[in-house]
Amino acid sequence: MPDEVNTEFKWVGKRNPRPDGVDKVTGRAKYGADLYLPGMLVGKTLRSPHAHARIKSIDTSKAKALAGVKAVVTSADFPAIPKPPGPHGPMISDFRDNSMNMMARDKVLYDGHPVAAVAATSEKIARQALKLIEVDYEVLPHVIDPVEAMKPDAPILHDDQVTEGEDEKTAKPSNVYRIPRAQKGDVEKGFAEADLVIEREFTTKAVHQGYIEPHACVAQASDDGVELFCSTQGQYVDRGSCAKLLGLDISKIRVTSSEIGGGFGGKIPIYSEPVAIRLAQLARRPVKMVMSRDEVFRATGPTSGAHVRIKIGAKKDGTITAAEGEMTYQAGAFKGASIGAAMNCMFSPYDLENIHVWGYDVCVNRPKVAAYRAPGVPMAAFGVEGVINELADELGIDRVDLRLINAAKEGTQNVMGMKYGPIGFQEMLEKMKAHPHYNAPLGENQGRGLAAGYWLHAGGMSCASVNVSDDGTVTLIEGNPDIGGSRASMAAMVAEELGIDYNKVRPIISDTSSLGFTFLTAGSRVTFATGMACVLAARNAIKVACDRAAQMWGVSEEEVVWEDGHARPAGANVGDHEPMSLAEIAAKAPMTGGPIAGHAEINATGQGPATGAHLVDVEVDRESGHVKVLRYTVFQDVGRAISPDYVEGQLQGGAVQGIGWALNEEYIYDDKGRLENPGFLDYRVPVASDVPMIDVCMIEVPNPNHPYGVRGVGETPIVPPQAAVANAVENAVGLRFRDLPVSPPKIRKAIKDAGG
Amino acid sequence: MADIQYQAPEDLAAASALLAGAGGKARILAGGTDLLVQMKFDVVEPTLLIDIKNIAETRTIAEEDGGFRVGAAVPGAELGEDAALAAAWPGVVEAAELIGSTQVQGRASLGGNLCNASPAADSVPAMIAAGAVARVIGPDGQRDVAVEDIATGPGKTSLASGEIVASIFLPKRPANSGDAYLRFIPRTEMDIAVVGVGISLSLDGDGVCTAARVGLGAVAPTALLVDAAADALIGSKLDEAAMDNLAAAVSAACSPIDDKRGTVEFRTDIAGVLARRVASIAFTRAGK
Amino acid sequence: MARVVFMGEVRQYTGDDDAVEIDAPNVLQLFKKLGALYPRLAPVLETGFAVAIDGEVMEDALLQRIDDAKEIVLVPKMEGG
Amino acid sequence: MAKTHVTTTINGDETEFLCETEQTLLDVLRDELHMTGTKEGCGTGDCGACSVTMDGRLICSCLVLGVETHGHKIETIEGMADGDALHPLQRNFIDMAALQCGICTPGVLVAAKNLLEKNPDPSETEVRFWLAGNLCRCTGYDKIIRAVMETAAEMRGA
Repeated sequence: MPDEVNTEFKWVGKRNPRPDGVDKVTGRAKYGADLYLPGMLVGKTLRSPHAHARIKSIDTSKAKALAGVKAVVTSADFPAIPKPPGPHGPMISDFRDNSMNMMARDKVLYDGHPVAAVAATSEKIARQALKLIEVDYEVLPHVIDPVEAMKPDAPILHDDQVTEGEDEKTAKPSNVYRIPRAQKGDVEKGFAEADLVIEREFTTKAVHQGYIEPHACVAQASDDGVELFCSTQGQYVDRGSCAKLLGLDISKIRVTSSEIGGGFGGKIPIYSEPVAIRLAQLARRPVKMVMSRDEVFRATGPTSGAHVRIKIGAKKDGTITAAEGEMTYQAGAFKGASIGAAMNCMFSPYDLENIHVWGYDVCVNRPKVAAYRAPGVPMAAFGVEGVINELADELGIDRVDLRLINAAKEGTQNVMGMKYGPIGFQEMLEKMKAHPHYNAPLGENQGRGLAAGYWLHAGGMSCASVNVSDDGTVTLIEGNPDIGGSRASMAAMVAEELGIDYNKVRPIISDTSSLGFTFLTAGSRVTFATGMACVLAARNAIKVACDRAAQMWGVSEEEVVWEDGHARPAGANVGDHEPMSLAEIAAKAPMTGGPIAGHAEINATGQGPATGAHLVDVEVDRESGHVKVLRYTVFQDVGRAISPDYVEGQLQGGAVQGIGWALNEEYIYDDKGRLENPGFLDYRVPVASDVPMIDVCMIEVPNPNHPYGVRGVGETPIVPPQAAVANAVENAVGLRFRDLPVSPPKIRKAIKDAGG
Repeated sequence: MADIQYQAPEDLAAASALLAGAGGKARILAGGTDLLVQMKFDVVEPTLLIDIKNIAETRTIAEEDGGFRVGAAVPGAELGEDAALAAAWPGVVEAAELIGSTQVQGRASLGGNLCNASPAADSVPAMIAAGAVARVIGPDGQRDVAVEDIATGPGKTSLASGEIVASIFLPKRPANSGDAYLRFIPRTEMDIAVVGVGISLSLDGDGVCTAARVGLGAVAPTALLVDAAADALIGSKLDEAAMDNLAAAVSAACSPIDDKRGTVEFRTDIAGVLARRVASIAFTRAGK
Repeated sequence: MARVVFMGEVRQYTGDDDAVEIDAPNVLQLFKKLGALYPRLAPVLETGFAVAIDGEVMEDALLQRIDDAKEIVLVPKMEGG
Repeated sequence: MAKTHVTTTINGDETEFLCETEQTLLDVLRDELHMTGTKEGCGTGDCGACSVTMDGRLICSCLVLGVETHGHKIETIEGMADGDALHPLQRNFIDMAALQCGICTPGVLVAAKNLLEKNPDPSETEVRFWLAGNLCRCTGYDKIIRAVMETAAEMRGA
């Protein structure tokens, strides 16, 4: 664990207790399902039991007639959204898709697809009402696997979808929505220069974010407006989606984000929220909708299962001359697999001349994928890092050395055209090599694996307000749901700027009507982008405070500086006036012109690379294929850790999610396209006894584009584990594994097939 | 949806009468860890729940004839806390303690695990190996049934209308005996057994196996008693040849299905692997 | 005058052109000129692409001055989790 | 019909409620008593977010019916602190950052407290297996385990 030697700052970089800690350890914190309102109804969703079927008719009359049922909705109760004109380009924001995913129109496209919903006076009546809704389905052939879905005779999910770029009038409908591509240099030339070329195929299964809190919301509606309380990674984005899907003015909707019980990308999309609002509008009573766990698994976004082909060429000295990657990703029922991010990140830890990456965004009869922590990247990196490990072995070069030879550095330009500023990747690899873990002895049937990973944080819009009360304490208002301790980071930066005690800053998460638009708690952006807004808001408050001091002293604004929490005379007037603290200035505020406050509305930009590398030891039971993770060390360039506790937590949590992905997690469908494991019993996330302590080694190479040097940290740590764990298993048993999860039956079979 | 009635009688006769009177629409509620989940998903839709936990016989562990009578609703956590029981039948206790989490241990019982009739129930192969006998109370009185004869298929039992498993009898353990249970799961906890093997054996003064019982779970529609596997051990000192025979007999007894938890090939293979390991632990325990 | 480089998928919209010289004071004007040159690119520019101005990625920054920029790369936007 | 009248003791207070047979203790705590500190993550006993104790025994409140609790003593997260004085586990969870999103935290704390009452000096392995039924998706468990071990040491010393 890093020490507390940071003397540059008083609060930044320190282990400050989180401002929402007491509420969260006493059960007082209110999560999505924790709001109860007078007269509140229970909303429930009827879902498709079929993977693919035409809805011939829906009869809700019996459900509507049931005593206690106050509203029933189907897609007919929502505005039909016209197909947006294409092309869509890299960012798909298709509200027609979102609307049809929220409530199926003509067809159901996956097991769990909503077809109707009810609001009733009790859970029991709501459940009974669902059973009374009669849906006449014409079951259609379905397709689960993206490679199958690309074949000419595959069942087509969307008759009006052609592959982007093709002529909509003449092209045949296709499950392939897009084939994004990125290139740099000349890979043919690069492969020709290589002494060794390794080309391998890898597969991964769909996995779920697995947040412990199911989606939950409470809606109230009247002609005056709509109130929505929900668990979300972005109340403002939710508000916009609800307005679009319901045909309402954005300003008529107020969304209050509850405390959020995990998201990892999966609480970016809306699901039940507009449905709850519509039910509340019809019933004229508040409606709560809480998903059950099986609904979460069946109908909310997992990330894509993938087929990935990786080809890398290198010279004998280890220099990589060319790299190529082809990805086939499940999009689920509607377009939008995260291939762009995969292309952006998969080769980006390395300084490569020649890169060619492309992918297929393929619709299949599964739930529409949602972002999951570094969306799209782990599957591709599993292949890239796997091939690099194999290259190292074939070339007889140490696995870290091979990465060092090719490591990205300041000035490296990646395949997307981004040129890196300061980057800690080389330093990190050196640290890994020097770490005691790297050369620790291994026992029988034990193996060590490693892999690297890359992500870059998002920027985007953020707002913040700093309001100074007349006792000098501060309310900080910002707009990002606190998913992992971000209040602590925001408060630390503001306390640092203002020069006041951390405990005198109370951070509050705003509802959508109390502060300007703030983008998602996602993309590793919060501490970077919203942190920047908080810092600027604090600086604007300081300006006001300095101006007041200047006026009280009768000097010009330029003659006052802010130091250590005080306005101090500067220049010729030094010594004429006693410095004034924030509290002293605030106390005079009512008589000197009004409240002291500062605010900021920004669009943060200045992305920086966030690289990581993981080292893991496992022991394999050769007779059963069981894998035990023995030791794990995460290395990451974190820019600057504002809250080291929570940065470590991100790295540890990401690593363990990756371990689950590598070893046991997978979506399993039966031959009818029904999800077989929609629960934590058979969707096997790691439990406490599955993992060791996760050691963390943070490298701090500050991001020059942030006042405190912040880099996004949350997503990078889920990129390396899949390849690192598989590599450790390979190292333990002497066989290669390219199909995730590396579950016991696969390991056992491989060992047996190899004569063991 | 009809309302569900709840009754918590204080004696077995009353419970049996309620059950018999409900015409198949009643369910016995012991720990509830399976039943409540099945009700949640409408797998079962009872109109009456008969809670047997207010009945003294189902809630107590008592020594009887040198063995132990364990109430059908005694939670797993209490089994482990009974030092004498844990010393006598460590395999059975370990198996019971593998069911679910610590929290589930606070409720889940041997009786429930048996009557839920899941082929993958952890405690059942161990109880079969131990020669456990279920005491069944019904409208016509009581009868004792070998545990391997309770389940007849997934979710199905041989219990007649109105019959309740009241307790499980674990017989007096002969000298130089030991039992053990292991299961294979992908994680370290919280999974349903992919394969489970329970073995109980006795040794003579020279360390030769004189008696053995082998119970096998999750590889057939019910947990199995595998005589051929026991025969492989009897008369041996569990040497390599005996272990090979044991593994072969266990694998031969498997008739599993491919499902989300394991393949036929994997289950058959692992059953043999586990059998060796379990036999070895039981052997060591018997020698102590 | 900046050299606007089309790496990767942008070329799907530029008829395989890989670069063009454009003089524009800011990103908005740059996008307008690019859209006029490549009509298929026009509808996706603002929603789909950020720019790397001499290597530094700027997203949703239409007013960013680019008078002194030498190289501008169109970078597809991406989402995070 | 007739809901069943149940009398229990919750966090030391005699508490009466009416419930239908199929309502679990979790449903009763949340929907009837509005004690929302106990969380629902799965409703099937697989995640531990709804952990409470009944007569000192750790259970999932989603796997116990409200009607079964008649005459029993229930302890929930709301009863863990003594007024404003946090339990040492609660304090250490904050100080050692053993929570991120916090949804699993009440269940983990209830389970950990129950462990330390039974075993004041658990090994890391014992803590991990005891808490195996409490899923946490954020932390990777590291800081949770450390906070429980630290609290155990502190309470033994006290």
